[in-house]
Amino acid sequence: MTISRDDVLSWIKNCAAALADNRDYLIELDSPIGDGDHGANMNRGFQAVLGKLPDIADKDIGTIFKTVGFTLISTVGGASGPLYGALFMQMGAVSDGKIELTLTDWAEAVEAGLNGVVLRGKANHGDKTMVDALMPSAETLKAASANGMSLPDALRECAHAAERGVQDTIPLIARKGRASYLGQRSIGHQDPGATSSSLLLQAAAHTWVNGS
Amino acid sequence: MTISRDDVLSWIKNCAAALADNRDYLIELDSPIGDGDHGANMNRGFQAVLGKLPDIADKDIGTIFKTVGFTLISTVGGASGPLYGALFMQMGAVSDGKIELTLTDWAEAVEAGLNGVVLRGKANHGDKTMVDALMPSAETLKAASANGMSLPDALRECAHAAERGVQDTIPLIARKGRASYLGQRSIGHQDPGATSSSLLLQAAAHTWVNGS
Amino acid sequence: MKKLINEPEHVVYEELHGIAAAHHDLVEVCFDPNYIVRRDVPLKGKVGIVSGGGSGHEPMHGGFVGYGMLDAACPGAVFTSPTPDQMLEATKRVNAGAGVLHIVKNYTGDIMNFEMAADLARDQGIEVESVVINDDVAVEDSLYTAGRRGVGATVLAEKICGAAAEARRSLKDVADICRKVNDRSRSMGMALTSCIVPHAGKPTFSLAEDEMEIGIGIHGEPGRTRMKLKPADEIGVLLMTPIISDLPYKNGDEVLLFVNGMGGTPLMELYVIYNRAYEIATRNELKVSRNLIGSYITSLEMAGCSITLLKLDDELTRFWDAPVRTAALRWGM
Amino acid sequence: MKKLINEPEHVVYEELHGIAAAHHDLVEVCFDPNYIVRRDVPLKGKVGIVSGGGSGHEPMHGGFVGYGMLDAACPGAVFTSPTPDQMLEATKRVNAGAGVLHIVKNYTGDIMNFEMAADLARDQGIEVESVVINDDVAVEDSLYTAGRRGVGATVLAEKICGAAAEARRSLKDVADICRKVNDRSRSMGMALTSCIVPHAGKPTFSLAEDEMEIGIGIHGEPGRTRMKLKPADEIGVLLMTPIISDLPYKNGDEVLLFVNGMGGTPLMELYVIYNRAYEIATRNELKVSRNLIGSYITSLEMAGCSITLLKLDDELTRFWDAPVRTAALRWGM
Ligand SMILES: Nc1ncnc2c1ncn2[C@@H]1O[C@H](COP(=O)(O)OP(=O)(O)O)[C@@H](O)[C@H]1O
Ligand SMILES: Nc1ncnc2c1ncn2[C@@H]1O[C@H](COP(=O)(O)OP(=O)(O)O)[C@@H](O)[C@H]1O
Ligand SMILES: [Mg+2]
Ligand SMILES: [Mg+2]
Ligand SMILES: [Mg+2]
Ligand SMILES: [Mg+2]
Repeated sequence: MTISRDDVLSWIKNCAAALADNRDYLIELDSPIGDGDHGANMNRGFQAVLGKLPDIADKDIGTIFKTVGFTLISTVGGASGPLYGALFMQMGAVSDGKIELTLTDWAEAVEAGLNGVVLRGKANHGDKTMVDALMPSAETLKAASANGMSLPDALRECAHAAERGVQDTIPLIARKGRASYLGQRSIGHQDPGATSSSLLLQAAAHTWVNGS
Repeated sequence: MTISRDDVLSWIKNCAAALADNRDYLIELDSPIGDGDHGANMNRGFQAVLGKLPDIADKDIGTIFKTVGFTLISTVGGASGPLYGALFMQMGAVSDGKIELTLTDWAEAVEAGLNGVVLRGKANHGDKTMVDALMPSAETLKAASANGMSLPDALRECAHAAERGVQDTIPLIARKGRASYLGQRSIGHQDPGATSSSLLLQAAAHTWVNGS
Repeated sequence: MKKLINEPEHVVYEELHGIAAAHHDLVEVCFDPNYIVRRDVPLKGKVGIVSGGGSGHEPMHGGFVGYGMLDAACPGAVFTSPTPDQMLEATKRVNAGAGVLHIVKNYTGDIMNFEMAADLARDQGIEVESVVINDDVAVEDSLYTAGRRGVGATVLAEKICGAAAEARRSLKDVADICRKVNDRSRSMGMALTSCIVPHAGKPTFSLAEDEMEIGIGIHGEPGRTRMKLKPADEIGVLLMTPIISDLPYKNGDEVLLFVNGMGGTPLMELYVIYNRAYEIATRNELKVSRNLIGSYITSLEMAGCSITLLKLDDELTRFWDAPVRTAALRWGM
Repeated sequence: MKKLINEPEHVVYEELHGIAAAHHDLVEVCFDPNYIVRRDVPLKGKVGIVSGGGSGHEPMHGGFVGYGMLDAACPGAVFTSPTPDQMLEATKRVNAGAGVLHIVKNYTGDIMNFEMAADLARDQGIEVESVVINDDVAVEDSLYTAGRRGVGATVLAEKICGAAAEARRSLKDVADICRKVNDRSRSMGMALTSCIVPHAGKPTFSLAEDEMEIGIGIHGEPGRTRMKLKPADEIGVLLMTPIISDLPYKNGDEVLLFVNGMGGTPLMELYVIYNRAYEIATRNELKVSRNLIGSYITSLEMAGCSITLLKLDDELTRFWDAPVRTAALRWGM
């Protein structure tokens, strides 16, 4: 079982829908420990991405991801723009020329994307950022691929790992981004960027396991 | 029965006390149809007057009134400063050299004061200003003096007339001062300047009938 | 009440000390009676220009004292006209023999206190002219009101008359120019919130979360009508329409468009309003050739704005463009 | 939410149109990507200066574009760093061959977006230097934070570097001067109220009627500590003490004292704070030889203030005094 180009396009559309649905929720999460814009940022970016999809619907998956990344970079701004931009650009770089993805391809793409985020943002696991959702997700996918798990199972496990990663940010002290200014006062709040990352991976499980 | 210089000084002190007690009340009245400063203005002025009293305690009543008037002019500001200044200056002008006042003297003083206010402010009766309290008071005193009423009775009647004058401002449309900007919306509100005028005349009755 | 103050009774006093510390190169601050005066007055042959009013409208008037604008400003208590002794002292101080112009906003208190001061100054042999500013179209000008209030045009009149005085125009000329500015100016204001007079401690009026007040003055007094909050574009229409219909503008008239913040409104919003006001002016065939955008005549921390339109001519434009150097308005030097 | 806006998503767009209509003599406003640029660039031999950041801090940065200050400003969405394509286009537009300085406030988003833009510009053969402003003593500068935020010193750096560039100093020189301004500046801010990001519609944080927040930044983000509201004099101490103790000042040092309003604070209150800050500086044997008072780096309609102290030397004073002509800061011309 593989992920087709159409599956990828469906996923991206579902990401946009999930981010639109959760716009206010992400704003709310970003208010006590940030500046209250994360939901608006992500929504603006993915709405712009939706506008680009018709032009790239017949391109390879690498091009699709890179277009998403480039569009996010030029429409999101803030911390999340360059970071999600890097995620998708690196996912695109390792998917060059592909028109379908195996579980192994997807695991590699997510890992490459995570590395892009870390390279740009220099966050470690536990710094209370999107990395705390992306890293366990990437690891879960890698292990699943190594163990020969089925694609649906791997996607479900990955989504769970992302969600656990989000929950794990709550007790942490932020050490990167805006929330770090709060020091101790950042404890007890869920990181908005980890939450949006998890939404993307929930959307992947939802789209590719249940059909779009 | 007459009003001695000491009675006059007691009255002024009681005016200051009444205005201090009613500072917030006058501010509240001035808020919906003015700018919320009348209580602070009157209180500032009469506190300054209190400071002047020791220097003029042995002067004639004309001088005392004129000093009050002058002090109000240079410390109150706003509309009420020049108006109450004129009131006391004119009361002083007709009390020149006197060291006690008969009912007739007092009636003449209040009438002269009223005329001073009208000359400066050009308000007619019914314009919803302090004139609406001062004019019936002056008329009551004049009639009482003509009818040979006792001083205490005259002061009580005058205080009632002032109070009725205040109540009568409530249904009026303001035609002078800040409240006039509101047009119809000034209806239903009691005029702060009429109220402070009435407080002065209540204090006169209170001081000179019951003793200070 | 949330304010950066100490005792409410001391706020004007401490503010004046702050101004003295900040701008001692430009002005001297005098106390008892209080006034802010240019360091270099009296200036030979120059008409003196004095204005004043209640505090709480900063930068007006103290922020406009300096070269090319006011010679002195008299600050009263918050929202309370200053007392005659302040204007008298200021008038004496700035008089250089060429006479003194009093620029007075049309409020009962300001009128009476300035009138007394002018009389006293004249008694002392100083030539004084007073011009009353009354540009607020929100108020009906009839026998049944105290007349139109003086609002935004005051700032424009102070700038333009300051330049005329600097050019050594006579007292009569400067007063005539002041009247011309007033005659050719119209203003209208609105509030999103009331303001809190420090000594009152409570908002002067209260507005629900979905309400606004149209036709407010600058003293936190309620306006003409209360209505549901509307988008900026409609607010622009509500303010511009009575202005444009009140003064007979002709196609092609050059105007100065002044969008003023009431004290608590961020500049971002003033530019949104300016964008709309400019569009309306242009659609009405007016040529906006000068402008001013910012919080120049305020009501403490009130959120809201006012718009003033001044019909320009060559003389007014030239005096508007002339150099000015004050704490709040400065160009050309 | 009470604001003079239309749709929250259009506020920056409409504001930019307002700026274009108001200041077309000074600047051109470009769209897609959005930036505000001096009309007269590129200027032969002159280093270009580009800054930018989220909107909602007006007049910073767009109000500082013009002679003697910025060549271009890149406005992001409200409180959101602009995107690299904005800075890339602005950089290309202002480059006259002498290189371009990016003045970047220390926020993760600003740093990353400017970094990408600088890389792209260098790829196209433009010499770019970036200086990061991080003057906010409210934030601990440690491995465990994103470092100190860039706040009030940004305004001072933009003015001073603008003058240096106007004097045709080299890119290296202008960048060094920018670093000097940053090294010698310290700031601290406080809020009486939160602000409402238009697209959020609700206050970013909430403060009770008797509370204030100390150590806030400029994005409506909560500060370091919340405490009971205090009089202005104590607030002055709370802000000045960490500033003065952080930078080793010596007796007799000349400083520039900048008292900044957060957007919803009336000038009256800023002068009350200035009065106190000046007194504290003087008591600490600092000579306040220059100052700036007003709302220059804001957080929408937040009520509150910040204080910045810059240790001057002859070079900085000279560049501070040099002529500047922008929408929000103007003197000497
Ligand atoms: N250095 C970093 N590395 C990884 N993620 C980061 C970093 N800094 C911030 N983030 C993520 O970005 C999110 C905030 O994004 P957003 O609100 O859109 O931008 P901004 O902080 O500029 O307002 C945070 O919740 C966090 O997950
Ligand atoms: N022209 C006038 N003649 C008489 N009284 C007036 C006139 N204008 C105003 N007043 C009185 O002054 C009062 C307001 O005084 P105050 O609030 O102290 O001054 P201001 O209106 O300048 O704030 C009004 O309530 C009214 O009674
Ligand atoms: Mg954010
Ligand atoms: Mg009043
Ligand atoms: Mg008043
Ligand atoms: Mg942001």
